[in-house]
Amino acid sequence: MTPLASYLLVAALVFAIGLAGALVRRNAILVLIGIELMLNAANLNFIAFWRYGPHPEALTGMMFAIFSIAVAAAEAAVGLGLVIAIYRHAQTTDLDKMNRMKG
Amino acid sequence: MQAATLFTPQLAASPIAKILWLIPAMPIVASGVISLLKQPRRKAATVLSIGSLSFSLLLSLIAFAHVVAGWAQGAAVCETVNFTWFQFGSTTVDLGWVLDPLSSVMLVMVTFVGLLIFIYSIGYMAHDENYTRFFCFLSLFAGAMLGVVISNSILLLFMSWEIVGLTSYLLIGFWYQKPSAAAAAKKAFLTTRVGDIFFLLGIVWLFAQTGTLLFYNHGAGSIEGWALTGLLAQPAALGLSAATAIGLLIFAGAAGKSGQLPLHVWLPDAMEGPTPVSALIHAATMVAAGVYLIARVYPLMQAGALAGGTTPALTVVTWVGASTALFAALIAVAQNDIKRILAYSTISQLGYMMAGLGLGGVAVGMFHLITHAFFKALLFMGAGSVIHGCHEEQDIRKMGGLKSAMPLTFATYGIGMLALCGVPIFFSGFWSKDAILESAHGWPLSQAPFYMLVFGAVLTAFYMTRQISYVFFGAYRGHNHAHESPRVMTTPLAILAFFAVALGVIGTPAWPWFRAFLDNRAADVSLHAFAEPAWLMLLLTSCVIVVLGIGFGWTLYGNKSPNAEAPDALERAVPWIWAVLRDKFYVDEFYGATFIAFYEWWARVADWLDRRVWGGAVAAVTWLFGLWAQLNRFLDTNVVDGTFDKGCEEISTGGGLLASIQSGRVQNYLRILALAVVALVAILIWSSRP
Amino acid sequence: MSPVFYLVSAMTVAGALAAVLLKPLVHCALAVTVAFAGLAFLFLSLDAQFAGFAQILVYIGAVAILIVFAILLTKGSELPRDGVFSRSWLAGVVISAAVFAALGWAILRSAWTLPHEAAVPAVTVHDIGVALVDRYVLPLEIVALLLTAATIGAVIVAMHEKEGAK
Amino acid sequence: MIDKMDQIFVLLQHWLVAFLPLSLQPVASVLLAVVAIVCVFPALFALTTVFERKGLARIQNRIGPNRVGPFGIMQPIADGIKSLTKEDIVPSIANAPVHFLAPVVLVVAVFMGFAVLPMGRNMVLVDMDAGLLFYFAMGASTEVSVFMAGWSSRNKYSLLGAMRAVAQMISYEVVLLLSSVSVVMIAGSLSLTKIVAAQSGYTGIFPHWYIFTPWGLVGFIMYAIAATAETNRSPFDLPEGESELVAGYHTEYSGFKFALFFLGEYLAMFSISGLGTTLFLGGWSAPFSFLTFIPSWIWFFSKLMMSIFVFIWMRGTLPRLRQDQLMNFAWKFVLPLTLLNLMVTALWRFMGEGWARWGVCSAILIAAYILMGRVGMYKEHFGPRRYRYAE
Repeated sequence: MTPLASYLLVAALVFAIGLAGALVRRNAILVLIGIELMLNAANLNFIAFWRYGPHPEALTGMMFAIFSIAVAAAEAAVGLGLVIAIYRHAQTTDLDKMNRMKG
Repeated sequence: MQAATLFTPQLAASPIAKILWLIPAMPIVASGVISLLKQPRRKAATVLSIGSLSFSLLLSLIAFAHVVAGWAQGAAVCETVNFTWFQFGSTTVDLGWVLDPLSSVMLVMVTFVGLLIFIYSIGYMAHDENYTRFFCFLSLFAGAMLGVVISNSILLLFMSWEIVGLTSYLLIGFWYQKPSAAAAAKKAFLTTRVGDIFFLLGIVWLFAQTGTLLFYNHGAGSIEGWALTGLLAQPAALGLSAATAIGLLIFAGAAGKSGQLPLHVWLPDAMEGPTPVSALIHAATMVAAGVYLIARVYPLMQAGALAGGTTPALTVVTWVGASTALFAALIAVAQNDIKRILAYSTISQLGYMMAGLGLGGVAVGMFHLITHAFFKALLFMGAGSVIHGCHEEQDIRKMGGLKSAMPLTFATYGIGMLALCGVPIFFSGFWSKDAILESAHGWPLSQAPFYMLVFGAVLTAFYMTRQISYVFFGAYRGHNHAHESPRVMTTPLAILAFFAVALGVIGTPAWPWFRAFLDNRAADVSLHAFAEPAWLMLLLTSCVIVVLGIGFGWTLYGNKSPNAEAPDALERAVPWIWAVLRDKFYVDEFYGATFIAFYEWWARVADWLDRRVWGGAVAAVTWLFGLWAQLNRFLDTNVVDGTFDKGCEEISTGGGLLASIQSGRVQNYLRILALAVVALVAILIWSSRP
Repeated sequence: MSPVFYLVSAMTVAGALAAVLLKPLVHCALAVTVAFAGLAFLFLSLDAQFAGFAQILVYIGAVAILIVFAILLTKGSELPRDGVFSRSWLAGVVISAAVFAALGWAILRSAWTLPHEAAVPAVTVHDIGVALVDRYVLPLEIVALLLTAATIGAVIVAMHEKEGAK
Repeated sequence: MIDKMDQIFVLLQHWLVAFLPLSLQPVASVLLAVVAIVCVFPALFALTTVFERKGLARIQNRIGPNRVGPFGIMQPIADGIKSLTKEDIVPSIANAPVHFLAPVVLVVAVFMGFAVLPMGRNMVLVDMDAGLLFYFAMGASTEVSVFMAGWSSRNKYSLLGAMRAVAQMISYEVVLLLSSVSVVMIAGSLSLTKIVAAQSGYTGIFPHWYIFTPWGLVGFIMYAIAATAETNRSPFDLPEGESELVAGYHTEYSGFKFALFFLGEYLAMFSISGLGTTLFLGGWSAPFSFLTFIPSWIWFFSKLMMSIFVFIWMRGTLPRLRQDQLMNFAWKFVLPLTLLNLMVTALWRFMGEGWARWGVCSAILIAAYILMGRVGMYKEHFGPRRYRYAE
């Protein structure tokens, strides 16, 4: 049986990697990917805590994970839509070039 | 649902009573649907409104038959269906509807006349581009009016009453592009509003006193049983009982709607609306609503009746009615606008109805209401047909000789005119007016109303003769040639004409069916009622009246065709009276000089106060603060700034540093966020150290 | 500590790393798909069947494809001239390392308090369904609303400005 | 005896497993079942190819393969050998690893799908509580493989084909899911075995299959349409429309990889038909109560083959759609109707027994169908094809 800590560590690792991705890449899409990774890491935490928690039958963590998956889907859709819109507007998805606050 | 009657023990509401609400509902729904239609959907609008109204007519007839049947079996039908609208605290606000002789008769009248007028409007409004809107309003009006008729709760009645007022406003101002029409609409709305304020006061007072809004609620209603006695016991100002005071307040509302003195001013101007509107609203039904209201709350007015069967409230009603009748008749003599003449005659006839209520009770007033509704609608529609035929010409001096041009209109119009004059025996007008005169003659308090009414009747005959001879006899003085109106307009005229004659039958002294029906007595046929000397006397009187009026009128105007600009025959005789009458006793001017002037003056005063007094005060304060500000400025520039500016520079440099963080780069922000997270976690763990 | 866990978590982390480090965007997308799959397996290993399959369905079936589409629509498949990493990449690395350090420290410090064993929860999909429409019905509705709004928003944001008739 | 016939494979499995030591038995039994699946369906695939070729040939007034073996029965074997022995070409600029992985991922994902299909009484590999979800999860991951194939080939036809395919699959996957959800609503479970069990009853001689209800019928039709699109079968075979883009996303594939794609497509067809059978056609249950003596797996496979035949029939009959028609059809007709079907299902669930619900539900559905059909026709979203330049 795997201890909870190891799951949490993996989640933390994935979260850190996602954060790094969001921080170091130029491309907006990659930033989105990083954010998705972070969300997933959070989900993993939720599930893990649900699984090892005192009241798994209450389904709290599970529900949280499910809802966050749904929300993440929405977030991805909107985010990518924005990226495409920005691309159409500025002909680039490079965040370093995207530093003007008005069109 | 339970039911109650004034006279007999309660009996369960019959099915027809249960579905009585459908009668007003149908037209209202229809108007709602029509309001969604596009303008060009004329046929749909027509079908909807007329279909719904005829359905209501059918239902009303059934209801009427039901009531008559009950009455014939000697059991007076007064079935109510009540329900609680909402409730706050212990007080409940109840709504409901009632089916009794009064409402049933009124229902049939309103739906029938209304239907005829709807049909008539098809022809009259055929060329108007807002046809659909017109029918929408018309249906809404019909629905609201029927609501007034059936409502058993004074609140429901008031609501319908206000909707009626609204529709009247909308319809008077139907041609709002005419400034005169818009003004008239506004005038009508405001004037009736004056009355409605009093009405509302009355309602509130009544509710406060009796704690119920229902008229009939098997003994617990506001105008029956203990409620009335309580009202009587309750004293109000200047020695009047609460019942009287409330009755008077309600009467004020009725006066506003029915254009009684002194609130009659709006009704003549209301003729700016399309003629069917004038016929339907401002002759047949709406203005009758006031009379109907008094009839509905009659127990309240009659409460604590003295020996002569009269009360202070009824006395007021009588005097107002009588004086209105005379007053309006006088004015009508000197008008030249065909519709205005009819309008003033309407006012005076309403005066008759009121007087009838005050003198002879519900039956008398209501009977005249019914007959008048028919022949006045007839007259208005005839006038409409004339106007239509003369290409929107309304000045009777520019007409004439139309009897050959539009024979059918002439015939029907003549019948209407004769009915209005009250030509004996053959015309309904005679019987109803006769009943009023009879009761006036028998009034214990004073004979003055009787003579006023008689004189009014003479004048009525006179001005109708004048009008008809101007319009139909002599030579045609208009420019473009007149033509008869289409079938769809003349047919209703014929029908109405028939009833203008026939309706008299139900109210003859020999067989006072109508009165018996309303007063819930058995109607017995006794032909020697005709032989009673009193009645013969009255017959004689009215003969004299009619002969006088018509003869006088005919001698003055008959069959001669004065050119349009020539002064009126009467004017030549007594110019000063003429002037007074033509200018309607200067009532409008009087109001203008008093109330309106007062308001304007008050507005000016307020304006002056604003500018001078308050404005001055404010200005003074401003000035003081200005002074203070000057002082501060002095201090600032010399004391504070020296130290402050330094700090500002420091801060701005710091701000510059901070601003460099605001690079607009997403990742910078994200980075800072992450750092914050780290810090937070660190703090968390640090603080949670064991 | 089962070997399966090592395998799967290794796969996940590797996928995530590849997603962050690889240069061609499409490769990143595919790598992140692998990472998603790995996480799904982790969910399954935590007896969260529903969440696991939902993860696969949503992320691999929808989000990954979306990302790919976005990449192709923004000509992201060809490499930019001036490197794929932003100018301040070092700071990013440091910070994320710091974050990981903080989290890891927290976990390890509390590792001895965390449970190692737990009975397999007897939770069926049916229970989840019941909970969704019973206790969590309001969140469910809100999420539904959010998804609708997001759909519309995404469409509007990404929609071409209409030039004349289509 | 009948039960024996019915359970023959199960018994066989037990009998074989019994030879092994106890510790290995669970693994062994699973492996056995996997092996069975991995053997049976490719065989079925081989049969189906020749079946399809001959059937199409008949439809098109041809004879079809008739050289290899009696009636060309051996044709697939010949094809297999050919494809195995052909050179496996990888375009020089192609992205080798992805190009290699694509068909593998596809086949694996498709095979996974069979794991939850009950192919007979007690004949399901893993009776998962969230079986349906699992199936769709696997189905979703095929899209990735298709994209991989198309993108890695570095060929515009491949890429276009892949894009088309993915777009089409995503659009129709929504419909696929939603139409199955209505079944889930009634059966109250995501486990396919439970769904089959829910349909196993009979009234008189007639079975309680979901297709025999208004919502079930509509759901099934929607499912069938979506399934056809999901498997890129004609008339939805734009992704590999030969006339437009050479062979779609597997243009650049040859030899065995191509064979894998081919296999994958057919397996997808099988599994999706199997799912449809399970959801709407009562799975392995007999169509009439007096036919229950025939083994359940026979029923399952005959239903499967029937739907395969329908697929082939459609391919031989219907012309290909245009891309915009396809999308409009998916989003403006099928999807709304499916959503409505969901509501109708809920109505059906809560109106309780009786004929009323039959009337109401069918009325709503028929009305919606006619209405939306008219509107669509009117707006020419999926009306008859308008030739813009040909006139």
